[in-house]
Amino acid sequence: MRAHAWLLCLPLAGLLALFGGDYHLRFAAEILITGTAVMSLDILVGQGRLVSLGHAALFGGAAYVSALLAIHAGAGLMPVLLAGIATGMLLALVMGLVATRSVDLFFLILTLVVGQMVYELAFHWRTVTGGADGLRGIPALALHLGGASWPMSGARSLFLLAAGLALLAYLLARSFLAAPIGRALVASREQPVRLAALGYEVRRLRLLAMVFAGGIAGAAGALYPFVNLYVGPNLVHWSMSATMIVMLVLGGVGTLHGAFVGTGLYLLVQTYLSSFTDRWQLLIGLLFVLIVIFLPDGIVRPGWRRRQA
Amino acid sequence: MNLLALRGIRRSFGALEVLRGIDLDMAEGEMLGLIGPNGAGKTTLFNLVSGFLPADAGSVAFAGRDLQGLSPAARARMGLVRSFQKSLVFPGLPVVENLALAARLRLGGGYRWWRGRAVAEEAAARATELLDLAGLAGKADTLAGALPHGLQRVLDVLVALAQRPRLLLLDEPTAGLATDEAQRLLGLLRTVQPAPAVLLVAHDLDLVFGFCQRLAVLDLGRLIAVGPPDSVRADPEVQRAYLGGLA
Amino acid sequence: MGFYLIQTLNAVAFSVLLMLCGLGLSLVLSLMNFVNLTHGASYLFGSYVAVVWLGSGAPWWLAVPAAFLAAALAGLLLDRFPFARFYGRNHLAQVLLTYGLSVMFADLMRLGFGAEIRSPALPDLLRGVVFVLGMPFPIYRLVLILAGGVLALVLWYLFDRTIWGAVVRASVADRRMVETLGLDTSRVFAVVMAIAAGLGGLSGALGVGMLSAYPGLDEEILLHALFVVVLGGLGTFRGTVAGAFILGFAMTFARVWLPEFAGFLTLLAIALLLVLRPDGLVAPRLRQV
Amino acid sequence: MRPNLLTRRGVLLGTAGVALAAHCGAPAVARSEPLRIGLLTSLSGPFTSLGESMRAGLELLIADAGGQMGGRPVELLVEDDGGKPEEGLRKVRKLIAQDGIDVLGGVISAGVALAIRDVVTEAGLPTFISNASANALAREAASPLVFRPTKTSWMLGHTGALWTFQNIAKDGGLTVGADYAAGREYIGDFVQTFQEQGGSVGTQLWTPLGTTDFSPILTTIAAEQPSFVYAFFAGADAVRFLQQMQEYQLQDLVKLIGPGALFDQEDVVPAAGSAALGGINTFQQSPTAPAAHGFVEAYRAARGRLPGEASTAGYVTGQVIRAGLEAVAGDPSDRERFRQALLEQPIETVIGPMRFDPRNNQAVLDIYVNELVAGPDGQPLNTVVHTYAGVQDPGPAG
Amino acid sequence: MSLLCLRGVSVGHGGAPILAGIELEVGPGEVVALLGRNGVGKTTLLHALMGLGPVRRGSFLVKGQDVPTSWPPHRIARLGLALVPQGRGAFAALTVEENLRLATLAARPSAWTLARVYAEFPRLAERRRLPGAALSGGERQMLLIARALLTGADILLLDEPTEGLAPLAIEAVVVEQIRRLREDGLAVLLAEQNVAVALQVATRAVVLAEGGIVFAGSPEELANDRDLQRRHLGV
Repeated sequence: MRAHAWLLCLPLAGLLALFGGDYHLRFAAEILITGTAVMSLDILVGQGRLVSLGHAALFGGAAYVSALLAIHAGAGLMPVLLAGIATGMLLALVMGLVATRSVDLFFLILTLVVGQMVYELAFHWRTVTGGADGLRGIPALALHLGGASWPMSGARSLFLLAAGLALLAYLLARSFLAAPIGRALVASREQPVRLAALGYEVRRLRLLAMVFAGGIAGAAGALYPFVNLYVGPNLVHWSMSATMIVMLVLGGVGTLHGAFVGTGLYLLVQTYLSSFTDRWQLLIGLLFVLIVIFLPDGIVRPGWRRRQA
Repeated sequence: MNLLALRGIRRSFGALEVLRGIDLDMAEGEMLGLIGPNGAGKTTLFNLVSGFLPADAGSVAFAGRDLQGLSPAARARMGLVRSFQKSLVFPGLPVVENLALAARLRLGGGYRWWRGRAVAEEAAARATELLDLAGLAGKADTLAGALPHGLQRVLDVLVALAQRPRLLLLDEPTAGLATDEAQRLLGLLRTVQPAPAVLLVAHDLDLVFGFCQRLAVLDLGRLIAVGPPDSVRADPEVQRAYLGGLA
Repeated sequence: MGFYLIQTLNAVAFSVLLMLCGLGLSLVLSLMNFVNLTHGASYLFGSYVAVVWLGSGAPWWLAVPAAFLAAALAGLLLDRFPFARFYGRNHLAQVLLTYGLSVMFADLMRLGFGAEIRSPALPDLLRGVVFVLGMPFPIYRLVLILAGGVLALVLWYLFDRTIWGAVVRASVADRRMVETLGLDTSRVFAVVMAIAAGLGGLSGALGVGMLSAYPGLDEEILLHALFVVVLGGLGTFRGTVAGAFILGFAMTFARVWLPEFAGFLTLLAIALLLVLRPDGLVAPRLRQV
Repeated sequence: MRPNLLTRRGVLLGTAGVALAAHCGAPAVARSEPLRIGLLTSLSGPFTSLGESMRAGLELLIADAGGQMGGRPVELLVEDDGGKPEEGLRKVRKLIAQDGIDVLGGVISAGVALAIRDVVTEAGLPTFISNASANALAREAASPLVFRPTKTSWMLGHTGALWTFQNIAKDGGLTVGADYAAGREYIGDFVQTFQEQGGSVGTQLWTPLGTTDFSPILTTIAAEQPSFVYAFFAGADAVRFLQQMQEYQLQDLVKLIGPGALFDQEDVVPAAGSAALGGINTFQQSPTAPAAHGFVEAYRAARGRLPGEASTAGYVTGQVIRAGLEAVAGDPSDRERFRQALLEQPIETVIGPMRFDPRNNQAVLDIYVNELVAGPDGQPLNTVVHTYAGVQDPGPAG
Repeated sequence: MSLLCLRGVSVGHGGAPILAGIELEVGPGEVVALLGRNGVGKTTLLHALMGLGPVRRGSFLVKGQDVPTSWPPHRIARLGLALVPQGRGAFAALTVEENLRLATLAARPSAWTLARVYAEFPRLAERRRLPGAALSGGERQMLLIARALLTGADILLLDEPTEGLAPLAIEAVVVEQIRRLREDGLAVLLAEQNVAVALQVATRAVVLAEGGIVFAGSPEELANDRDLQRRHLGV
């Protein structure tokens, strides 16, 4: 069933890449990039039950760094991607060092607090970040290899880049969760005390998971500025983190690929429904609440749970 | 040298003094029964030795090393392993995964992502071996939470054994088990090689007297007797505080 | 001298406001272990009720009880559906449910009360100032401080010292056991939820004179309330009060001394405190391992 | 619901207009094809009430214009940016690619305006920024296709300083502002002009955007007893600042002056009530400006209240678009011709005469000095006490 | 008339029932011991009767009154049924006195008052201000029994009262208290793992195995049937 869904996705993506218009390709790229970040959040929320309200700070922080590198150093795809990953991991490390001592609501608040500190920085360090107005005038993305250089700024190449990133990140995340560390993370969600008694440092485990998720979110963040050629403080605000959680739940917590479904659904509703009614937030809220009440697993059910049921 | 050495352990909760100066030694491979009425402080003592609670005073040494300040996880990695009073296996994971989780860390691959496969296979082999030993091979892929209560208790002990402990702290592993089941469970501890030292808390006195070489009796936060079963059984203070007319 | 005295009074008044915001949230969290993110919506609802009430010419001193009752009624309805089936669930499920609901309520209130900023027509009695060492301090804030103090005492007595408080605490610890004693726990939870939501509304009515009412205020209040409650330690009222005062003083004096970094410093203070005391200022009662 | 109805009515009226126009034998430039105007505004998020007002203002103009401009029926497509640049960008792309709009208007937030600047420029879409005041759009970020029929921050800060220097005090004043881009611009421009005039400004206070409690600042003001306070806050911050000023009884003690947003007639004054009385502001718009008379009455009839900046901006944007379209007979597809038409002659709007600076397409405007005095209903009313005619932003060179 | 009457009752957690076809009657002054290996469904049965979650089918009558499956626990409790739960059923954060007073809030009329409880359980009177968490196992069991009595119940469901107790405490609390309940004319359904203690206090014994009742009779009969004990009780 799930394999079929994936087989369907590939030709769909191919068709879009071949025939999609500029606008749709860019929209699809935005869904894939944001979806990748949401998927990295799923590693924390779905596997480790670590509900982070600071994930947007990792994603957006990387976007700022990447945009700054492109503006001031004319950096190409590879340096931008590496810098984004490093930023995401570094911020996740700091956030994790502060927050992994705690769980549940404390974790939620601490990630929120650290994320908001990033926001304050982005909002107030006007000379570097542009403050409330954000960063504009980002040069088009290019891939430099040796002496040659390929422009990557067109909607089609951005889409292909985003699709590649999403696929790679998805495979990495799956291998992470299937590896010993991923299994231990699941166990830490269920019985952290018992896991400590087995000799696992639960805090280290959570920190590693956060840094890993931060790396993926950072990679996604690095590409994000080139979709819109703009980065602003909204991207690092906690409400963006909350939106990412909404996207995640809409698609299904704990499934990884549900993150893309949820992100697509949310952005489509936000973009198209809002043209018809001012009440689109009410509808999104209602849909969200109904899912939480009646379909706690989200639209896409977790594969492993179904396999074992 | 003693495997475990407790000296002057004290602990209170608010005004309640739960442990009032405990001295206790255990030798390698020894099975020591810890008995005493409820509220005597047995679980608190376990929490102190395994690092889940800090002591107010006193020292815990394991294999000659002072454990002051070490986390529960660090103690477990040294081979000081405990079980819990309430069965706390990982209910959402299959039985074999429960065991592999414990074995992997011992094999140095607990946090592996890359090249974790070799470790995972070795851990799975170790897990299967233990399941065979306990006669649970058929249950390997059952979710641990779906096992009946008695088997969860067995799995609990197996998970502890998968860590290759030098000292095992077992907190009422036989509670709620029928006599024959309890005997099978404790028998398991004798069959694994190398056999760990065991500090066993249980209420079923026949079982404790039958299995342990030495007994320690805890009452109101003090050890009132430590010694071979027969001498403990005959101890007048133990009679008064605990055994009553049943002895 | 007078300057710092008034600034201290300012900090106290703001702390009391924060405490008021946090009380309802703290109540359901500490007593029912339920994370209710619709609390900000209750607050804003209470603010709107007070604005409408005061604009209608009805006796002004009834505005606060009216807001309490209106929000409590809303809380009662929410308890019936869908809260009741989430009381035993983990925090994640509760956070998601109530966050989704708060998004819906925000939009519903915008539909009902408009997107404009609304302010209450305060009675003249509350508009004056007293001069302390030559510096003005508003009577409204003195009333706020007084009301907050009285309210905290009443709640503490009700839930910590009476048998009804014990029923609630027992229901939280083991709901089914309380049922076997012949007590209807769903009614207990409904009453607590109604009181907590009512407190949100009451705080909104008391605070509206200072903060006005507009879409988005619910979220701001919710954040403040969460900070207060978490900083305090999810536990007793003492924790919430302590959290409110620490946050209130930190925010006020950060604005006095380093206004440009006030936001960052406040967050830093919260992070530091929570790192030093991971369970909050007043840790909850002993838990068994 | 209502906006959709109105929009549909606009289209219907437009059709009637077409029939009439065809009857009179007007030139036939794709007459049956409706002209699509996109409005990007905030219908969720922090600027919701401003966004609703802006939409109402533009809808009023379209209704006044009989649903047609330059002889073509008009179709209005409203999109919500939530006050967020990322959302605004996506919506603009949709309006361009999917809906095929001919012109774009609106934008409340400066962040959104700056963010969409490159996209609309690249797409060659004539764009009218109705409300966002960021100086950059008239300077380094100016675009040949982006018109701004409203003020820049500088125009208000500058005139505020002139008025204060000439009429209130030359020193001993104090500034206080919300610490973000707009606040920094207004206060910075005020201070610069004030100092150029020879005045000196005392303490400069900043407070985070979204401040709930202003008491620390108010106590500082009470302690310093300044000769005036120049303040910038908008929306809820402004209401709270004014109310808490009154609460601490500083309203009668200190002369308060600021850019118009602090005393916006629609957004702030109704909520602030008597706390707004006595304030001074410099603004490109005023309900008591002579040019606004008819509009104020029409708007009051439609929404039961006086117009503020956002609703006026919506209406003015419509007026400017209409003037441009009429000059090109309803066909803006020749961008350069459309631009020249707009630059050529001043446009009479409800905020007074407006011409565009050819360097940056920035409107050159009359700036009113408003004083808040009790109106006929006892509520504070922005009343023009002075007019600075033809204020022009320094532009790219400045 | 029997106080408690089960006719063809089955219980389980959804899916296939854990126990089926249970026929049981308990009259005043009777102590019926419910025996069986761990996991056979003793606790599930008691919880199902109390309405605490497990699904119950079949007819269940309390004093002739039929109890519909939809009834919440507090309604069942008000018929005069009280559960003395296994292990940690005392409210740890509440004081002993608060624990006891809770039971009086919805109590049926009976001879039990707080004063009488303190008179008959002096240990509890001594510890009335201590939190439930500070009690020893025996004291906690005492508290649970006293609490059940204070609700004015005349039918007690005891769930493994001896678990975790020292031999001395078993004798002093469990055996003695159950004897007294019998003398007072209450009906007791006693789920027990400790066969020796159960046979010592019961008037009748029921053995559960393989999803149903495999033995019902007098304690003496059971005591003499070594084979049954070995097969179904693991003794």
